[in-house]
Amino acid sequence: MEQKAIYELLAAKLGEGALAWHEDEVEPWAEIAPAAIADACAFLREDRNTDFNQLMCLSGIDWDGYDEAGKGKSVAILGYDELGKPEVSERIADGDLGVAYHLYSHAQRHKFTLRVRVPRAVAEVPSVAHVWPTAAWHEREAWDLVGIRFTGHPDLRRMLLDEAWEGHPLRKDYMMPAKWAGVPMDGRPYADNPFPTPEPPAGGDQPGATGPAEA
Amino acid sequence: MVQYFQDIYAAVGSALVGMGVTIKHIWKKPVTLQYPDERQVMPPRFRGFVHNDMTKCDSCGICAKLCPVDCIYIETEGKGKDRYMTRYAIDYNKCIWCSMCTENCHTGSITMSHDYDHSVYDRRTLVYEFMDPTQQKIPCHRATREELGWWVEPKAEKKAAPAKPATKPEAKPEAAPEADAKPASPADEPSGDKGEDK
Amino acid sequence: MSRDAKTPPAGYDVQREHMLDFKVDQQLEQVVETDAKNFILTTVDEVFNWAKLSSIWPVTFGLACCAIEMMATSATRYDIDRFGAGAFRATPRQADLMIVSGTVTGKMAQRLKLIYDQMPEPKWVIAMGSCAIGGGPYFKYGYHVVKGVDQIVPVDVYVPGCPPRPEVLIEGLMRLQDKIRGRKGRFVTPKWVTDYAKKIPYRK
Amino acid sequence: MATGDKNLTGWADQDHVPGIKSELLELNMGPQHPATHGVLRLLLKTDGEIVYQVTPVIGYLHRCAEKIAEGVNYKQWVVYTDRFDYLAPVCCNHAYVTAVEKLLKPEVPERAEHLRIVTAELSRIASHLIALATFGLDMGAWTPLLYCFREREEILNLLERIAGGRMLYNYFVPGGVRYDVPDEQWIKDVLSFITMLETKKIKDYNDLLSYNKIFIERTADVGVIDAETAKAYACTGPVLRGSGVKFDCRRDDPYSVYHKFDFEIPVGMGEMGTVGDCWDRYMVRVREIEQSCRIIRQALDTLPEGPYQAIPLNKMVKVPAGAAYSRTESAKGEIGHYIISDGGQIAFRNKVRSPSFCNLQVVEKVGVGQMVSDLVALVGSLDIVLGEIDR
Amino acid sequence: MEILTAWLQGLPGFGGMSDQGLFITGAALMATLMFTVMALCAIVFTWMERKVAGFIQSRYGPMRTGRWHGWAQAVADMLKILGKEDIIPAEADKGLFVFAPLLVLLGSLLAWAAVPWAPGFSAANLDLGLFYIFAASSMVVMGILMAGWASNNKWALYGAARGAAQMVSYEIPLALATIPVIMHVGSLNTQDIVVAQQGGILNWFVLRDPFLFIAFWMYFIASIAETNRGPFDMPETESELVAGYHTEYTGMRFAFFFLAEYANLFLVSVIAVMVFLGGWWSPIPGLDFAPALTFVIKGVLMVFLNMWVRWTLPRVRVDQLMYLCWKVMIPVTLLCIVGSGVLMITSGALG
Repeated sequence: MEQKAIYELLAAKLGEGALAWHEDEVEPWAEIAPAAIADACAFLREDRNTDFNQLMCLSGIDWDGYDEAGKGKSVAILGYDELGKPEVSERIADGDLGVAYHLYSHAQRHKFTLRVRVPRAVAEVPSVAHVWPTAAWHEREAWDLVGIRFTGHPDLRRMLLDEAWEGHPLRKDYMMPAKWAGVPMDGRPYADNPFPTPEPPAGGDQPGATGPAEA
Repeated sequence: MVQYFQDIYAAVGSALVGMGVTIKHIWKKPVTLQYPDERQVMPPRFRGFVHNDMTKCDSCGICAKLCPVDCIYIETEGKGKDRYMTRYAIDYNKCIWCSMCTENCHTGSITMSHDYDHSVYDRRTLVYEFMDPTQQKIPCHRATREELGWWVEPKAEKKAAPAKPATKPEAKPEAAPEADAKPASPADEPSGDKGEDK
Repeated sequence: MSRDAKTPPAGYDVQREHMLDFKVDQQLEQVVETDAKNFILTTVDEVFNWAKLSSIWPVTFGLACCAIEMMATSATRYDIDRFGAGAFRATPRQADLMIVSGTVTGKMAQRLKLIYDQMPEPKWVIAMGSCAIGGGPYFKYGYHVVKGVDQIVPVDVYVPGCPPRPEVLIEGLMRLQDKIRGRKGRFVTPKWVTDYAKKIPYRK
Repeated sequence: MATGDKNLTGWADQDHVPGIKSELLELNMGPQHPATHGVLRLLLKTDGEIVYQVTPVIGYLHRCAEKIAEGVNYKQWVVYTDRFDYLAPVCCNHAYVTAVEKLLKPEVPERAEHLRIVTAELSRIASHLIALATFGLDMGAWTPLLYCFREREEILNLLERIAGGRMLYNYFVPGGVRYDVPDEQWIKDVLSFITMLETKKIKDYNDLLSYNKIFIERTADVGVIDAETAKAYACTGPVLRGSGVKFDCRRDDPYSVYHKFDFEIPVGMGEMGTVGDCWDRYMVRVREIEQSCRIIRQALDTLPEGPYQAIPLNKMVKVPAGAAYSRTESAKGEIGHYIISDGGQIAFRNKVRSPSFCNLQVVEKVGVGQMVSDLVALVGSLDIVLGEIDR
Repeated sequence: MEILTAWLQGLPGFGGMSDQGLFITGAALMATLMFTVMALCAIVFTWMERKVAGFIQSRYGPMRTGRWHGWAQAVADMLKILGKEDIIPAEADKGLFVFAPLLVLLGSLLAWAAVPWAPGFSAANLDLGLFYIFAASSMVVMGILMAGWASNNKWALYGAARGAAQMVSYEIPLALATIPVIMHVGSLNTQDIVVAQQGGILNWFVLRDPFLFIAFWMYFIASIAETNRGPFDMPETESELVAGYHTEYTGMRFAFFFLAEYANLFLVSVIAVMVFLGGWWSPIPGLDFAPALTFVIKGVLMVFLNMWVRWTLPRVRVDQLMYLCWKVMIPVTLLCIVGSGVLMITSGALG
């Protein structure tokens, strides 16, 4: 099916929920209201014509600093500086968060892209884990890294980072930690080795500690 | 019941076939390369430790800029004609041997050598310093280099190179892709004639 | 040497020679000689040192890309078993050597420390690959990467490479053997590099 | 022996032996465990040998690659894609470069495409060899591991000659490949290697492992993933094909110039047990090696002359604004890159959908009711790479 | 033993000794000798294992320790293990933890007493020799069970449980497979069993009749399982149970397990030689110049066969292992007993 036609089907079903159709050159996509995304996915999964039985990818996105007009300017993300100390910034990000769903149908052999956008303050999207079981881990990952809370998810824990980790690293204003749970994350000076191991003496310098060649 | 005996037969038969394969290998000469005694001859494109020929380098900084891991440290002082390089170091705590620094070096000073085996006891020694600031500073500007008798990039070669859209002034002249110009430099690296153990 | 020298100072060539041309030196000859004679022994200490260095059992502890090279080192082509280090033990209790082969992340660092603590003395650690040595490519933006395993456990030998070739790991093992033997081996970085590097604790 | 039908729900509540309170044994498998292929951690709840619950815990190798993608430019990030699936790095390069080219739209020269396919397929063979090797190791067969590594070394040598690196190559650039074929001899060597692999080595593996009765007993009817489960969990690659679904990105969603070549898609047929068991997944890999050899031979026979880069190496890549999702068939399955560009040299967001991440998820479902030994077989047959799961 | 006491009596200083004193001195000497042989075989066979594995896998194995093909490798291993730190986990059951490796070692050491090395030369020439060997080597199970339990480690417990199940089960086919031979000989004395095979390769029990041939292979398979080696290394299963029952053992205590494994390996091999392969008799009659040497060479060949199998085959699963034991090997060995007995009767061997 044509992607446009799929969107029209979807729009007919969702009504208000389908916000817009973006006919991008590379990858057209449908913008869906956050509240309607679970319904939209369930519909696309169940409908015989669309039959999207595979969720290829689910990506959480932090849209902060992205210019919708295209000529966007990237927000320089923070890292560790050359000395390994975490860079600090006062900037507070204010852009939306978003989720993109890439669907594929094994039977119909067509793809479709859905996107939702939620304000940063809300950061809640309905879960689609009941539609595709594979979404469970993807959503956990999106929660972990981008900090989008998926309502109705059976087991929304952090996926990659530890439960005790602070912050969501893929947000544009994320600041790198210097230490976490006793583990240093910053680059220490090389001389600042907590376990200095002495270099072995050059051959033959110390009698007794040498091999039989000198003995 | 038939299945029972078939299974036993299959188990014994396949085990014997497998043992045939392994016993065959006992008589073959092992493929092992006995490393300290024997060394593999590296192909020309092999990427070992990065080497920078300091007599050629004019500290344009492209290598440091292109390095995906920021492992090249260049420090300069002065401006314009009085610009001198005071430090050129490669930090093997970070280097990933990707060869991106060598591709765009217009002077061809930075190359991947065929050396690869240097383990160390102290991590600090993995910062390979290519110059000693107490001894020498290297002029960066072309005119200064010419004046002081340092190696400069031959003009003719520069003109032969196809014009690039983003030609920059003296300090950063672009050159043709280094894709195939590689074999020239490693040829003189002491790769094969390493000291052998015995 | 003054700056207005007409020709490039000879020092650079010398440096380059130091840097790239590692000839058989006196030390190496001694080491090889020891290897050859190592079962003619003089003191108990030496017997045990020889035993320790001849039978270094690594723990099966693969972290990332370098783990595959560690496997390749133990596999057919390079065969680390030639050095008696082929008996990979799955349990740290029976191992002597931990090859930190790959990126150490924050989550893993605690485990790594635990495994190190479980190993019985005497024990050694080889940091294999850029990531284990100093964070490697994940230095700048790696919020979850420990910048150098020597902040967690003491490291005896650093094996550079990304990933290091199996030869380099074997070479690292030989350096470790030299260390156990109580003597510096070959292939260490040139002296001027060592000396100079000590003057600069870190960049600048 | 099928143990999957055992209903374990509510096990712990039952009173098995009157008067004795029984509870499940909690086992912590990994992150340092020989059978978890790296640093995967599996939390098991077992009743003796039977597994009651599996919970994979991942992230022990989370290397922040997606964050780095927002910090380094498009060409530099190629080196990080190498480190996702470090067993088949060229396939990962391919996935990323394809995604960038979707937005960039350079005229990738035909020769570059052929070289990409040759190296990617060689890399796929190397990856599958390791998959066979480690799967054999999980089953307790040591020797196939070393034989497979022996052949892998040959591939690495070939790739080293063309790309310079031994394991991680950094060979692809957006718009082409980094180097041309080194010499004619290289092509001959590749051809002779794949001939040797097809005629001799695969037979050895089959004799030694694939058709060994003990191996079949250990893997057939074990860890059965049926087609519906595989699709629902978005399993891809040999896992999906092992379940009998004939789907391969190279054929069904062609990229590069795969459409020009003639090859089969091997699927699991349940020869030794049920469709979708561990043996099927294993055998799909063995057969894919043969198909990869076919592709390589065709690609090298028809290797066109001409340039191999559309964009000079020293030119910075500026990708037009937009978003593109591209998927390619890596050795482990379908690897997808979702790139959002804002028109600069650095990606705005780069999400990687890694095949192992999705494939591993199925363990939670299929692993229940298996024996501990079978769980090892199941995880081994999924052929996961932690670098890709944790990224 | 008798030879030894006789020899001792001949020595100056021992002449006036009482019989009891002679016996005790002789026994002490013999025990020392046996222990040395055992330690030696552990050292030789670890080296051999690594070399055989190496060459099967198209590599070399140890090459650099000592000079010639790393012959000193196992010596270095042993010395190194002696120097390791000895860790007893805080949560472990200390008494059992310490005692278990000793028991394992004792089990295999005791069994060595009845092995007939040469005509008239065995540490203890017992009338129930074979029975005694099986009984003594059963103690290994206890040791493994104790080790697994005492370690307070779940993997170790798994290994121990598997090991106990496996070894107890495989004792049965192991013993049953030797019964046809005992029927032929009519004695459990190990010397008698070997003496009964005099007269060239055709008189060895393995080739006496087809049932004995099958019984030999049954014995071989059961012996692999009894020594916990691949494809039946369930108690250790490196890829499943980390290191099985000895997961928590370090240094010297681990060395005991290590020693016991290889001692056991050689033990079951020499029993196979003794029972089925003609003991110290050479294949060609009349060439029995060095009986003990012949015996050991045959034993080493059996060990090689064992290693060859180990490095070829994948591991079976624990339930399949039990299946193999109870549903295949025990019926087949019983069949061998019956068949061999019937053949004996029909050929008049009994009368």
